[in-house]
Amino acid sequence: MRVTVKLFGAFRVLGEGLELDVPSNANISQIRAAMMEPAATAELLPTLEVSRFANEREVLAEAATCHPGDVLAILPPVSGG
Amino acid sequence: MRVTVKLFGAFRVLGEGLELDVPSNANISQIRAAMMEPAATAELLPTLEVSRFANEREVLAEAATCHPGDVLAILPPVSGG
Amino acid sequence: MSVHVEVRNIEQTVLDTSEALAFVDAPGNGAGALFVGVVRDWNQGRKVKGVSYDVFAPLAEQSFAEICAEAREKWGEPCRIFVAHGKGRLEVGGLSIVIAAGSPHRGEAFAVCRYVIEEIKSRSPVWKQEHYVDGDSEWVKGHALCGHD
Amino acid sequence: MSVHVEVRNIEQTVLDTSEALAFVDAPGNGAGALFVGVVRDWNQGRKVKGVSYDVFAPLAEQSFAEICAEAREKWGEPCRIFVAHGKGRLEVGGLSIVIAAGSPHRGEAFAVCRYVIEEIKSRSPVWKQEHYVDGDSEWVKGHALCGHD
Repeated sequence: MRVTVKLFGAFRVLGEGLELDVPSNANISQIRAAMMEPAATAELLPTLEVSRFANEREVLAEAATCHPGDVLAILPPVSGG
Repeated sequence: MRVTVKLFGAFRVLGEGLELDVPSNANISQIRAAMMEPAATAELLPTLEVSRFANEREVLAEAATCHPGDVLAILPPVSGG
Repeated sequence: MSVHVEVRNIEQTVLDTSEALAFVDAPGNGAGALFVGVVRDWNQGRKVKGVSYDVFAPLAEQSFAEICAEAREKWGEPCRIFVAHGKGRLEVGGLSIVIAAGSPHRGEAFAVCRYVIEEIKSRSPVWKQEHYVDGDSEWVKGHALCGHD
Repeated sequence: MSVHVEVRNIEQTVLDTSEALAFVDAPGNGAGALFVGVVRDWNQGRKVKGVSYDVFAPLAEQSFAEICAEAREKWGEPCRIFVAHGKGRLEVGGLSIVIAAGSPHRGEAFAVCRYVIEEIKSRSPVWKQEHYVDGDSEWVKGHALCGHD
Protein backbone atom coordinates (compact mmCIF):
# COMPACT_ATOMS: atom_id res chain seq x y z
CA MET A 1 0.00 0.00 0.00
CA ARG A 2 1.02 3.58 -0.40
CA VAL A 3 1.23 6.22 2.37
CA THR A 4 2.39 9.81 2.27
CA VAL A 5 4.80 11.25 4.81
CA LYS A 6 4.85 15.03 5.04
CA LEU A 7 8.33 16.34 5.79
CA PHE A 8 9.23 18.99 8.36
CA GLY A 9 12.33 20.67 9.71
CA ALA A 10 15.60 19.13 8.58
CA PHE A 11 13.67 16.65 6.41
CA ARG A 12 12.53 19.52 4.17
CA VAL A 13 15.77 18.99 2.26
CA LEU A 14 13.99 15.94 0.76
CA GLY A 15 10.97 18.01 -0.34
CA GLU A 16 7.45 18.63 0.96
CA GLY A 17 6.57 14.97 1.34
CA LEU A 18 7.44 11.40 0.36
CA GLU A 19 5.26 8.66 -1.09
CA LEU A 20 6.22 5.32 0.42
CA ASP A 21 5.29 1.82 -0.68
CA VAL A 22 4.90 -0.30 2.44
CA PRO A 23 3.33 -3.70 3.25
CA SER A 24 -0.41 -3.77 4.01
CA ASN A 25 -1.13 -2.94 7.64
CA ALA A 26 2.39 -1.60 8.08
CA ASN A 27 2.99 -0.08 11.50
CA ILE A 28 4.99 3.04 12.34
CA SER A 29 8.20 1.04 12.86
CA GLN A 30 7.87 -0.17 9.28
CA ILE A 31 7.23 3.37 8.03
CA ARG A 32 10.38 4.41 9.86
CA ALA A 33 12.31 1.58 8.19
CA ALA A 34 11.00 2.65 4.78
CA MET A 35 12.31 6.15 5.48
CA MET A 36 15.85 4.94 6.09
CA GLU A 37 16.99 5.04 2.50
CA PRO A 38 15.89 8.61 1.72
CA ALA A 39 17.07 9.75 5.17
CA ALA A 40 20.48 8.21 4.51
CA THR A 41 20.87 10.19 1.27
CA ALA A 42 20.47 13.41 3.28
CA GLU A 43 22.64 12.23 6.19
CA LEU A 44 19.55 12.28 8.40
CA LEU A 45 19.68 8.74 9.82
CA PRO A 46 20.47 9.94 13.37
CA THR A 47 17.63 12.47 13.10
CA LEU A 48 15.24 9.78 11.80
CA GLU A 49 16.07 7.68 14.85
CA VAL A 50 14.90 10.43 17.26
CA SER A 51 11.91 11.55 15.18
CA ARG A 52 8.26 10.67 15.81
CA PHE A 53 5.41 10.14 13.38
CA ALA A 54 1.99 11.74 13.70
CA ASN A 55 -1.26 12.34 11.92
CA GLU A 56 -3.19 15.60 12.18
CA ARG A 57 -4.63 14.62 15.56
CA GLU A 58 -1.88 12.83 17.51
CA VAL A 59 1.65 11.54 17.74
CA LEU A 60 1.55 7.83 16.92
CA ALA A 61 2.97 4.87 18.82
CA GLU A 62 5.45 2.59 17.03
CA ALA A 63 2.86 -0.20 16.98
CA ALA A 64 0.10 1.93 15.40
CA THR A 65 -0.97 0.48 12.06
CA CYS A 66 -1.42 2.51 8.92
CA HIS A 67 -4.04 2.35 6.21
CA PRO A 68 -3.76 2.82 2.45
CA GLY A 69 -3.65 6.48 1.55
CA ASP A 70 -2.79 7.65 5.07
CA VAL A 71 -1.08 11.02 5.30
CA LEU A 72 1.46 11.06 8.11
CA ALA A 73 3.96 13.64 9.25
CA ILE A 74 7.51 13.05 10.43
CA LEU A 75 8.38 15.18 13.47
CA PRO A 76 12.11 15.62 14.06
CA PRO A 77 13.15 17.19 17.39
CA VAL A 78 11.22 20.45 17.81
CA SER A 79 12.56 23.97 18.33
CA GLY A 80 9.60 26.33 18.38
CA GLY A 81 8.91 29.53 20.25
CA MET B 1 11.05 77.03 62.04
CA ARG B 2 8.47 76.07 59.48
CA VAL B 3 8.53 72.94 57.27
CA THR B 4 6.00 71.64 54.75
CA VAL B 5 4.85 68.03 54.68
CA LYS B 6 3.24 66.90 51.43
CA LEU B 7 0.46 64.41 52.07
CA PHE B 8 -0.11 61.15 50.19
CA GLY B 9 -2.48 58.20 50.28
CA ALA B 10 -4.78 58.11 53.30
CA PHE B 11 -3.33 61.45 54.50
CA ARG B 12 -4.90 63.19 51.48
CA VAL B 13 -8.00 63.53 53.60
CA LEU B 14 -6.09 66.34 55.37
CA GLY B 15 -5.33 68.13 52.08
CA GLU B 16 -2.35 68.41 49.75
CA GLY B 17 0.13 69.37 52.45
CA LEU B 18 0.60 70.69 55.98
CA GLU B 19 2.70 73.56 57.26
CA LEU B 20 4.25 72.63 60.60
CA ASP B 21 5.95 74.86 63.17
CA VAL B 22 8.76 72.84 64.74
CA PRO B 23 11.83 73.64 66.85
CA SER B 24 15.03 74.67 65.02
CA ASN B 25 17.02 71.65 63.84
CA ALA B 26 14.03 69.39 64.47
CA ASN B 27 14.64 65.82 63.40
CA ILE B 28 12.18 63.43 61.72
CA SER B 29 10.98 62.06 65.06
CA GLN B 30 9.96 65.60 66.00
CA ILE B 31 8.19 66.10 62.65
CA ARG B 32 6.34 62.87 63.30
CA ALA B 33 5.34 64.14 66.75
CA ALA B 34 4.11 67.41 65.24
CA MET B 35 1.92 65.38 62.87
CA MET B 36 0.14 63.58 65.71
CA GLU B 37 -2.55 66.17 66.28
CA PRO B 38 -3.73 66.47 62.64
CA ALA B 39 -3.39 62.67 62.20
CA ALA B 40 -5.57 62.11 65.27
CA THR B 41 -8.34 64.27 63.81
CA ALA B 42 -8.50 61.93 60.81
CA GLU B 43 -8.12 58.74 62.85
CA LEU B 44 -4.72 58.18 61.21
CA LEU B 45 -2.53 57.78 64.30
CA PRO B 46 -1.86 54.06 63.60
CA THR B 47 -1.02 54.94 59.99
CA LEU B 48 1.29 57.76 61.10
CA GLU B 49 3.15 55.28 63.29
CA VAL B 50 4.00 53.04 60.29
CA SER B 51 4.68 55.88 57.83
CA ARG B 52 8.07 57.16 56.73
CA PHE B 53 9.19 60.65 55.78
CA ALA B 54 11.16 61.48 52.66
CA ASN B 55 12.42 64.33 50.54
CA GLU B 56 12.50 64.16 46.73
CA ARG B 57 15.71 62.11 46.80
CA GLU B 58 15.46 59.66 49.68
CA VAL B 59 13.55 58.20 52.59
CA LEU B 60 14.87 59.85 55.74
CA ALA B 61 16.12 58.30 58.97
CA GLU B 62 14.40 59.31 62.22
CA ALA B 63 17.54 61.16 63.31
CA ALA B 64 17.82 63.22 60.13
CA THR B 65 17.60 66.92 60.88
CA CYS B 66 15.44 69.36 58.98
CA HIS B 67 16.09 72.90 57.85
CA PRO B 68 13.79 75.91 57.66
CA GLY B 69 11.58 75.74 54.57
CA ASP B 70 12.20 72.02 53.92
CA VAL B 71 9.54 70.28 51.90
CA LEU B 72 9.06 66.72 53.09
CA ALA B 73 6.62 64.00 52.11
CA ILE B 74 4.86 61.56 54.39
CA LEU B 75 4.79 58.03 52.94
CA PRO B 76 2.13 55.76 54.44
CA PRO B 77 2.32 52.04 53.56
CA VAL B 78 2.53 51.74 49.76
CA SER B 79 0.23 49.84 47.39
CA GLY B 80 1.38 50.55 43.84
CA GLY B 81 1.42 48.44 40.72
CA MET C 1 19.79 54.42 27.62
CA SER C 2 18.74 50.88 28.43
CA VAL C 3 16.15 51.85 31.01
CA HIS C 4 13.07 54.07 30.77
CA VAL C 5 11.17 54.99 33.95
CA GLU C 6 8.19 57.28 34.14
CA VAL C 7 5.21 58.38 36.20
CA ARG C 8 2.48 59.33 33.73
CA ASN C 9 -0.69 61.34 34.20
CA ILE C 10 -3.07 58.70 32.85
CA GLU C 11 -5.97 61.11 32.75
CA GLN C 12 -4.09 62.82 29.91
CA THR C 13 -2.21 59.98 28.18
CA VAL C 14 -2.94 56.29 28.67
CA LEU C 15 -0.15 53.76 29.11
CA ASP C 16 0.92 52.04 25.91
CA THR C 17 2.17 48.45 25.77
CA SER C 18 3.46 48.77 22.19
CA GLU C 19 5.65 51.69 23.22
CA ALA C 20 7.02 49.58 26.10
CA LEU C 21 7.83 46.59 23.87
CA ALA C 22 9.39 48.78 21.20
CA PHE C 23 11.67 50.33 23.82
CA VAL C 24 13.01 46.98 25.06
CA ASP C 25 13.60 45.57 21.58
CA ALA C 26 17.21 45.38 20.38
CA PRO C 27 18.90 43.28 17.68
CA GLY C 28 20.55 41.05 20.27
CA ASN C 29 17.40 40.43 22.32
CA GLY C 30 15.40 37.29 21.53
CA ALA C 31 12.79 37.55 24.26
CA GLY C 32 10.43 40.17 25.58
CA ALA C 33 8.29 39.88 28.71
CA LEU C 34 5.62 42.39 29.62
CA PHE C 35 3.40 42.91 32.64
CA VAL C 36 0.32 45.10 32.86
CA GLY C 37 -1.67 45.98 35.94
CA VAL C 38 -5.34 46.49 35.11
CA VAL C 39 -8.20 47.89 37.22
CA ARG C 40 -10.39 44.93 38.19
CA ASP C 41 -14.14 45.11 38.86
CA TRP C 42 -13.80 43.61 42.35
CA ASN C 43 -11.46 43.46 45.32
CA GLN C 44 -11.88 41.51 48.53
CA GLY C 45 -15.54 40.92 47.83
CA ARG C 46 -16.43 44.54 46.94
CA LYS C 47 -17.53 45.73 43.51
CA VAL C 48 -15.03 48.27 42.20
CA LYS C 49 -15.90 51.07 39.75
CA GLY C 50 -12.51 52.73 39.49
CA VAL C 51 -9.19 53.34 41.22
CA SER C 52 -7.24 56.55 41.86
CA TYR C 53 -3.46 56.30 41.92
CA ASP C 54 -1.56 58.78 44.07
CA VAL C 55 2.20 58.96 43.45
CA PHE C 56 5.10 60.93 44.92
CA ALA C 57 6.59 61.23 41.46
CA PRO C 58 10.24 62.26 41.97
CA LEU C 59 10.92 59.55 44.54
CA ALA C 60 8.83 56.99 42.64
CA GLU C 61 10.83 57.49 39.46
CA GLN C 62 14.03 57.26 41.45
CA SER C 63 12.90 54.00 43.06
CA PHE C 64 11.99 52.58 39.61
CA ALA C 65 15.46 53.47 38.34
CA GLU C 66 17.12 51.83 41.36
CA ILE C 67 15.03 48.68 40.94
CA CYS C 68 15.89 48.48 37.23
CA ALA C 69 19.59 48.94 37.97
CA GLU C 70 19.41 46.08 40.50
CA ALA C 71 17.66 43.88 37.93
CA ARG C 72 20.28 44.56 35.26
CA GLU C 73 23.00 43.77 37.77
CA LYS C 74 21.32 40.45 38.61
CA TRP C 75 20.26 39.38 35.10
CA GLY C 76 22.68 41.08 32.78
CA GLU C 77 23.57 44.30 31.04
CA PRO C 78 21.98 43.45 27.67
CA CYS C 79 18.65 43.67 29.47
CA ARG C 80 16.49 46.65 28.52
CA ILE C 81 13.65 47.71 30.83
CA PHE C 82 10.63 49.99 30.47
CA VAL C 83 8.52 51.05 33.48
CA ALA C 84 5.59 53.47 33.39
CA HIS C 85 3.26 53.88 36.35
CA GLY C 86 0.00 55.75 36.10
CA LYS C 87 -1.07 58.67 38.29
CA GLY C 88 -4.72 59.74 38.41
CA ARG C 89 -8.07 58.00 38.16
CA LEU C 90 -8.81 54.92 36.05
CA GLU C 91 -12.04 53.01 35.43
CA VAL C 92 -12.29 49.19 35.25
CA GLY C 93 -10.06 47.86 32.46
CA GLY C 94 -7.66 50.82 32.60
CA LEU C 95 -3.90 50.18 32.72
CA SER C 96 -2.19 51.30 35.93
CA ILE C 97 1.32 50.04 35.20
CA VAL C 98 3.27 48.69 32.24
CA ILE C 99 6.60 46.94 32.69
CA ALA C 100 8.56 45.41 29.82
CA ALA C 101 11.91 43.63 29.79
CA GLY C 102 13.90 42.62 26.72
CA SER C 103 16.79 40.19 26.96
CA PRO C 104 18.79 37.74 24.85
CA HIS C 105 16.99 34.77 26.49
CA ARG C 106 13.54 34.34 27.98
CA GLY C 107 14.61 33.31 31.49
CA GLU C 108 16.05 36.73 32.22
CA ALA C 109 13.18 38.60 30.57
CA PHE C 110 10.61 36.88 32.79
CA ALA C 111 12.76 37.20 35.90
CA VAL C 112 13.39 40.92 35.40
CA CYS C 113 9.75 41.68 34.71
CA ARG C 114 8.68 39.83 37.84
CA TYR C 115 11.39 41.36 40.01
CA VAL C 116 10.47 44.89 38.96
CA ILE C 117 6.75 44.57 39.73
CA GLU C 118 7.37 42.87 43.09
CA GLU C 119 9.86 45.51 44.18
CA ILE C 120 7.64 48.38 43.04
CA LYS C 121 4.76 46.95 45.06
CA SER C 122 6.81 46.90 48.23
CA ARG C 123 9.12 49.91 47.80
CA SER C 124 7.74 52.62 45.54
CA PRO C 125 5.73 55.58 46.89
CA VAL C 126 2.42 54.84 45.17
CA TRP C 127 -1.02 54.60 46.80
CA LYS C 128 -4.29 53.26 45.52
CA GLN C 129 -7.78 54.45 46.42
CA GLU C 130 -10.59 52.15 45.37
CA HIS C 131 -13.97 53.62 44.41
CA TYR C 132 -16.80 51.16 44.96
CA VAL C 133 -20.04 50.76 43.06
CA ASP C 134 -21.89 51.55 46.31
CA GLY C 135 -20.36 55.07 46.32
CA ASP C 136 -17.82 54.43 49.08
CA SER C 137 -14.05 54.88 48.63
CA GLU C 138 -11.12 53.44 50.51
CA TRP C 139 -7.33 53.62 50.46
CA VAL C 140 -5.91 50.14 49.99
CA LYS C 141 -3.92 48.92 52.98
CA GLY C 142 -0.33 48.66 51.79
CA HIS C 143 3.21 47.60 52.61
CA ALA C 144 4.94 49.69 55.26
CA LEU C 145 8.30 50.93 53.99
CA CYS C 146 11.31 49.61 55.92
CA GLY C 147 10.97 50.45 59.63
CA HIS C 148 12.28 53.55 61.40
CA ASP C 149 16.01 53.50 62.04
CA MET D 1 -14.00 31.20 24.60
CA SER D 2 -11.24 31.82 27.11
CA VAL D 3 -8.44 30.51 24.92
CA HIS D 4 -7.26 31.55 21.46
CA VAL D 5 -4.64 29.43 19.65
CA GLU D 6 -3.36 30.03 16.17
CA VAL D 7 -0.59 29.31 13.67
CA ARG D 8 -0.26 32.41 11.52
CA ASN D 9 1.45 32.95 8.17
CA ILE D 10 3.69 35.79 9.27
CA GLU D 11 4.73 36.58 5.74
CA GLN D 12 1.14 37.78 5.24
CA THR D 13 0.13 39.14 8.67
CA VAL D 14 2.54 39.94 11.47
CA LEU D 15 1.83 38.92 15.06
CA ASP D 16 0.18 41.62 17.15
CA THR D 17 0.77 42.05 20.88
CA SER D 18 -2.14 44.48 21.31
CA GLU D 19 -4.55 41.92 19.89
CA ALA D 20 -3.17 39.34 22.35
CA LEU D 21 -3.55 41.65 25.38
CA ALA D 22 -7.05 42.72 24.33
CA PHE D 23 -8.09 39.06 24.10
CA VAL D 24 -6.96 38.21 27.64
CA ASP D 25 -8.53 41.29 29.21
CA ALA D 26 -11.71 40.78 31.24
CA PRO D 27 -13.39 42.88 33.95
CA GLY D 28 -12.31 40.43 36.67
CA ASN D 29 -8.68 40.23 35.56
CA GLY D 30 -6.22 42.57 37.27
CA ALA D 31 -3.02 41.30 35.69
CA GLY D 32 -1.77 40.56 32.20
CA ALA D 33 1.53 38.89 31.32
CA LEU D 34 2.85 38.68 27.80
CA PHE D 35 5.79 36.93 26.17
CA VAL D 36 7.21 37.58 22.72
CA GLY D 37 9.86 35.60 20.89
CA VAL D 38 11.93 37.82 18.62
CA VAL D 39 14.48 36.96 15.94
CA ARG D 40 17.89 37.81 17.37
CA ASP D 41 20.94 38.84 15.31
CA TRP D 42 23.14 36.08 16.70
CA ASN D 43 22.97 32.50 17.99
CA GLN D 44 25.80 30.42 19.41
CA GLY D 45 28.40 32.77 18.07
CA ARG D 46 27.01 33.06 14.52
CA LYS D 47 25.54 36.20 12.99
CA VAL D 48 21.91 35.62 12.07
CA LYS D 49 20.08 37.43 9.26
CA GLY D 50 16.69 35.74 9.56
CA VAL D 51 14.83 32.63 10.68
CA SER D 52 12.30 30.43 8.87
CA TYR D 53 9.63 28.75 11.01
CA ASP D 54 8.24 25.45 9.78
CA VAL D 55 5.07 24.27 11.53
CA PHE D 56 2.80 21.23 11.28
CA ALA D 57 -0.20 23.48 11.84
CA PRO D 58 -3.09 21.15 12.78
CA LEU D 59 -1.10 19.29 15.41
CA ALA D 60 0.62 22.49 16.59
CA GLU D 61 -2.71 24.21 17.23
CA GLN D 62 -3.96 21.13 19.02
CA SER D 63 -0.86 21.04 21.22
CA PHE D 64 -1.31 24.75 22.05
CA ALA D 65 -4.93 24.08 23.06
CA GLU D 66 -3.89 21.16 25.27
CA ILE D 67 -1.16 23.21 26.93
CA CYS D 68 -3.59 26.08 27.60
CA ALA D 69 -6.15 23.67 29.08
CA GLU D 70 -3.48 22.28 31.40
CA ALA D 71 -2.50 25.80 32.46
CA ARG D 72 -6.09 26.76 33.25
CA GLU D 73 -6.49 23.59 35.26
CA LYS D 74 -3.36 24.43 37.25
CA TRP D 75 -3.87 28.18 37.71
CA GLY D 76 -7.59 28.70 37.51
CA GLU D 77 -10.54 29.03 35.20
CA PRO D 78 -10.72 32.84 35.19
CA CYS D 79 -7.44 32.72 33.28
CA ARG D 80 -7.64 33.77 29.62
CA ILE D 81 -4.83 32.78 27.24
CA PHE D 82 -3.79 33.87 23.74
CA VAL D 83 -1.18 31.96 21.73
CA ALA D 84 -0.13 32.77 18.16
CA HIS D 85 2.92 31.15 16.56
CA GLY D 86 4.37 32.36 13.31
CA LYS D 87 5.00 30.24 10.23
CA GLY D 88 7.27 31.50 7.46
CA ARG D 89 10.39 33.62 7.28
CA LEU D 90 11.24 36.52 9.57
CA GLU D 91 14.15 38.96 9.61
CA VAL D 92 15.94 40.15 12.78
CA GLY D 93 13.46 41.88 15.10
CA GLY D 94 10.45 39.97 13.76
CA LEU D 95 8.02 38.35 16.21
CA SER D 96 7.87 34.56 16.06
CA ILE D 97 5.46 33.92 18.92
CA VAL D 98 3.12 35.94 21.12
CA ILE D 99 1.66 34.49 24.32
CA ALA D 100 -0.57 36.47 26.67
CA ALA D 101 -2.27 35.45 29.90
CA GLY D 102 -4.86 37.45 31.83
CA SER D 103 -5.78 36.55 35.39
CA PRO D 104 -7.24 38.09 38.56
CA HIS D 105 -3.76 38.19 40.17
CA ARG D 106 -0.26 38.54 38.77
CA GLY D 107 1.18 35.29 40.13
CA GLU D 108 -1.04 33.18 37.89
CA ALA D 109 -0.60 35.43 34.86
CA PHE D 110 3.20 35.08 35.02
CA ALA D 111 3.04 31.35 35.77
CA VAL D 112 0.67 30.61 32.89
CA CYS D 113 2.69 32.63 30.40
CA ARG D 114 5.88 30.87 31.42
CA TYR D 115 4.29 27.41 31.42
CA VAL D 116 2.88 27.87 27.93
CA ILE D 117 6.17 28.94 26.32
CA GLU D 118 8.18 26.18 28.05
CA GLU D 119 5.70 23.48 26.99
CA ILE D 120 5.50 24.76 23.42
CA LYS D 121 9.28 24.66 23.17
CA SER D 122 9.39 21.02 24.21
CA ARG D 123 6.15 19.63 22.76
CA SER D 124 4.82 21.55 19.75
CA PRO D 125 5.70 20.57 16.17
CA VAL D 126 7.60 23.70 15.17
CA TRP D 127 11.06 23.89 13.62
CA LYS D 128 13.44 26.77 13.15
CA GLN D 129 15.94 27.26 10.34
CA GLU D 130 18.50 29.96 10.92
CA HIS D 131 19.86 31.94 7.98
CA TYR D 132 23.32 33.32 8.65
CA VAL D 133 24.95 36.50 7.40
CA ASP D 134 27.61 34.33 5.72
CA GLY D 135 24.94 32.77 3.45
CA ASP D 136 24.74 29.43 5.26
CA SER D 137 21.52 28.03 6.77
CA GLU D 138 20.94 25.46 9.47
CA TRP D 139 18.02 23.77 11.24
CA VAL D 140 18.27 24.40 14.96
CA LYS D 141 18.87 21.25 16.98
CA GLY D 142 15.73 20.71 18.99
CA HIS D 143 13.99 18.70 21.69
CA ALA D 144 13.14 15.14 20.72
CA LEU D 145 9.46 14.44 21.36
CA CYS D 146 8.80 11.76 24.01
CA GLY D 147 10.58 8.51 23.03
CA HIS D 148 9.14 5.66 20.97
CA ASP D 149 6.70 3.48 22.88
